[in-house]
Amino acid sequence: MPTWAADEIMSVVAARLLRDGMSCFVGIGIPSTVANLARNTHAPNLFLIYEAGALGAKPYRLPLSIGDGELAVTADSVVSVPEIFNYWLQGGHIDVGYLSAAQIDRFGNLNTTVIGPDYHDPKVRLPGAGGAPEIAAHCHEVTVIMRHARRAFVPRVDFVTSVGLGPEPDTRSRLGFRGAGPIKVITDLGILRPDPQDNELTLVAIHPGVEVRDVQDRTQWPLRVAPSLEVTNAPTSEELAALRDLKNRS
Amino acid sequence: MPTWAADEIMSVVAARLLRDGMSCFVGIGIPSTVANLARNTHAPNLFLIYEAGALGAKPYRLPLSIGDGELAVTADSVVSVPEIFNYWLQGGHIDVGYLSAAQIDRFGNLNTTVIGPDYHDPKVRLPGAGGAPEIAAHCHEVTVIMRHARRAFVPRVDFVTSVGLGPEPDTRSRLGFRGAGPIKVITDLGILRPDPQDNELTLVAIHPGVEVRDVQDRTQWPLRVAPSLEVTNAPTSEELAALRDLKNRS
Amino acid sequence: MAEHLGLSEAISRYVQDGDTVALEGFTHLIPFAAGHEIIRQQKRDLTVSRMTPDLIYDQLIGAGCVRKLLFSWGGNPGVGSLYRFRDAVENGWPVPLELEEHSHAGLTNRYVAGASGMPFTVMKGYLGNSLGEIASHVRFLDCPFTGETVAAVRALNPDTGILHAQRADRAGNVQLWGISGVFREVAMASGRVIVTVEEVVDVLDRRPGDFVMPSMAVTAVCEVPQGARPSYVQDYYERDNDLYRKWPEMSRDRDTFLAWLDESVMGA
Amino acid sequence: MAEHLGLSEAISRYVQDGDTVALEGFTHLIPFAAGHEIIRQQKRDLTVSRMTPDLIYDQLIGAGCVRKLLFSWGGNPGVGSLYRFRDAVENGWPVPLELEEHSHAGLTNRYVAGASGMPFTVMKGYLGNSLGEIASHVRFLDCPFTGETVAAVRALNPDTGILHAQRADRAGNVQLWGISGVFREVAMASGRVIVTVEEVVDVLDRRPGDFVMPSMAVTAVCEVPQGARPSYVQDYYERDNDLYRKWPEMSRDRDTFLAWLDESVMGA
Repeated sequence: MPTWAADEIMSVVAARLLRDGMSCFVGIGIPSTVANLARNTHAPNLFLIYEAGALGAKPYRLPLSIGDGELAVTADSVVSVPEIFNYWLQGGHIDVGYLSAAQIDRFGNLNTTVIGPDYHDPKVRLPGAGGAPEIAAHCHEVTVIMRHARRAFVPRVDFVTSVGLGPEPDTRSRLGFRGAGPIKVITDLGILRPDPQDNELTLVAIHPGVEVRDVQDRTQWPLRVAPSLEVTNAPTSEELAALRDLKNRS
Repeated sequence: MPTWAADEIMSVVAARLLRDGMSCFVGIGIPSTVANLARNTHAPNLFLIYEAGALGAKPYRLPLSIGDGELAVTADSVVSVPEIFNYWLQGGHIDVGYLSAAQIDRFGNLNTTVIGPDYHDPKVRLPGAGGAPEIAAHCHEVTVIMRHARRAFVPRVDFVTSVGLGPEPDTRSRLGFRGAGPIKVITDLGILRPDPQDNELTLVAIHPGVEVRDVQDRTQWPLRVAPSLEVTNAPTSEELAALRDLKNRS
Repeated sequence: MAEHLGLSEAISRYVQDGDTVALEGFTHLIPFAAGHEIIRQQKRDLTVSRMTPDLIYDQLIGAGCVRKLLFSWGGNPGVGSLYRFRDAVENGWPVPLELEEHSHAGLTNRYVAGASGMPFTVMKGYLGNSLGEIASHVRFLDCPFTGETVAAVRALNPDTGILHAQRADRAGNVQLWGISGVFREVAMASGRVIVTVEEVVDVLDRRPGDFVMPSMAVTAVCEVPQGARPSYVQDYYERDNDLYRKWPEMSRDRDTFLAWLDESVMGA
Repeated sequence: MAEHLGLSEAISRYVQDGDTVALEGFTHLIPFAAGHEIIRQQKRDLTVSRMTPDLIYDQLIGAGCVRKLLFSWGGNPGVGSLYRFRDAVENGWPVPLELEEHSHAGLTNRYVAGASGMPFTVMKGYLGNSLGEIASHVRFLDCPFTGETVAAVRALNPDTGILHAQRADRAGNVQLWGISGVFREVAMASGRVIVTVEEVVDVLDRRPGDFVMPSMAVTAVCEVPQGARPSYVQDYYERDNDLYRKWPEMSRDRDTFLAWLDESVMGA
């Protein structure tokens, strides 16, 4: 049985969830890895949109930054940033968006802005919002991919950069949001999904070799666990080979 | 001494008023003739913008319609219609706009929509607004070019398609309009300009061979005449030759 | 993802009686063939929007397909009136025509708002003029920062947008160049998008000033060579200015128009 | 009409202490040389706006040129933090840094509003999140047609926009291709526009996917080969990813940074 790194299982599990022909709003790092892994395996017609302006990018190597030349050169079309955000994202043309964060809370709210209670005197200044708030609002659904660390899984984020799922079941529709929000959270330990009753993130799957208590240990709130907890299929040799090949090129 | 047609003297007189390097928002018909006549004579660096999207068009022959291929092929750049109207026109980048109308009133309001008192049951249905209202609002100044006909020069237009100058001196600034509006009205009989006191259009020049009473006869309101009424310089042979050459190409 | 369809099939599937349909193209790339197919299929009660109605809408109106027209300039450019349009407005023939009238900037921005997924957008316009008084698609509001009054224009999201372009590839990516007008906005704002193209090719070799609309944003691609005549397609054919100049005499009289319609559209 | 100027002359003439300046370029075409010239001329109290501050603003901030930063994502993409930015925010070194924080869509639309000559524009955003609570450049208003609450974002019109492009001609028309970001919006929104280019040529032969910004909308063109390094210029040079990856160790420590600044910018 092959072994894998934390980032590898997150990438493989997330890639599996993509269906061919979907449109994905792709950020740099793991999201870009996930989308291109899927494109190189079971979903060759995935339509990748990078916020710098590339529509239908087909990078051979993974870009280091969101506006890499590789993206422009391989895209079906390169458009302006206003067109990306207003027509493509806000206009409702994106199926799946990817987000990560320094903090996520039990309702899937995401913080990429500051750590600490005082915005004006932060303990840590993070990069900020970027495209995240609108990705969270407008994509038909959002997949969050992040390492499962205790400092990151907090009961309540210090700053809501991107609105998640709750706390009320109608929070998003009341705000006029088009998309379903972060309905999949994929970590290196397992998968969380919102409870249909109250939108609280609930552990629905653990990766092979992971125990529920490992997940609880790295989650600051008392974690809800689905009665039908599943175990993810281990990454296959083929999946890992495709992923490592992609990484090696880049 | 050469003779000329009504359209010819209007075109020649209007072309003379353009300074090299100006940006002009150009419509089809006489405005296009005027701007290209100036470009072919004393103002080679005139920057012509056609609403269909051509920036810096340099047509050899005059276009029949606003989106002629000739305009796109000779332009510095072709952009979308929203970009023309929002960035270039509303954004304040145009020096001179040209307008014409079925009716003009003593304050330079223009009607290109309907003739008759009832919009919903018009005597004559005209083409409508097109780019005119925003040209009238946003260009630094507007030149109106139209035949001087009694049915066209009315005390009050049936429908204000494009706002002119009055009736109050601060009408335009109160509406937040950037430009000075139609401060030159060039007809086949002479030139009218707003009175600085109250913005009423006033005859400031007549073309050679025209009498003031000819102008009054073709104006439905009691026409104000400037004390220093001038007589336009007759079109020169060179001007007429350049104009006819341009027309013959087209 | 776009599907390649015959024009008749695309119109039959994606244009229903009562729909709001935008056939755009600013002088360039006007989808005449698709308009004629709508006439042949005798669609009725359409709300049609177009900045410059042009001959294509004069024909749709004269053929009785249209209940309501959204437009900003309704003439035959450089020539004069559209007589079928005027006859419908002035005399209600063949059916009464409701008008929703705009400035170019106003209708453009309604498409922009629609493409942007917004219920409205803002512009400077309609202030002080009579259009602003009659237009139900315009409201005035004050800038929350400066207090300045601006116009809010309501988003327009056609049920079906119909556009013409030079080329498409097998995957349904559409390529156009030259004057693009509101192509992108209509494509992004419409529920369904039909694009007729001059030709379908294996590879869209890129050209200066071109734009590729990804297949993702297109519903149906129909290969219709000459599909924009008598308007023009840059690098394919010129505008048939003679026909535009002759259109008044072909259309001023109802019977002459109907004879033309029978012969040139219904019989085609 | 654009004037051809040396970079030093252009910055000296068009960037004054206290101005609001936007140096844009989305990963591609970042005007580093112009930023370094601002540092060399020791401009102070600038308000600088940029969607992705990147190394260029980390350097301007560390050099003490900046009083206030308008931005939407302040990191070293794919690498990590911008330490000069963090040091200024967390410790006020070398001078306190005021932040005006946006989402990408929010800052983009402020440029769009500025380019459009509007005092504001509307978007869906800032609703329900903490950014909307702290942002003085955002207000909420209700759609006059549907009642839906949307965000109004205030127009941004920089005193000077500074951009980089591939080429210009003698008349000052600027040509660029590849990722264009907010190039057009900043050019149209700014009071003055400086464009540094890789080369000045006699004729801008057009290329697929290119855009020409007419000279009419540009104030000064400066020929600065390599002017976007260590970012990239499509078809001229690649991004210096190694330098981006090394930037944390070059900048995390104040003295190391100051030594680099002295040697690589001030001494250049």
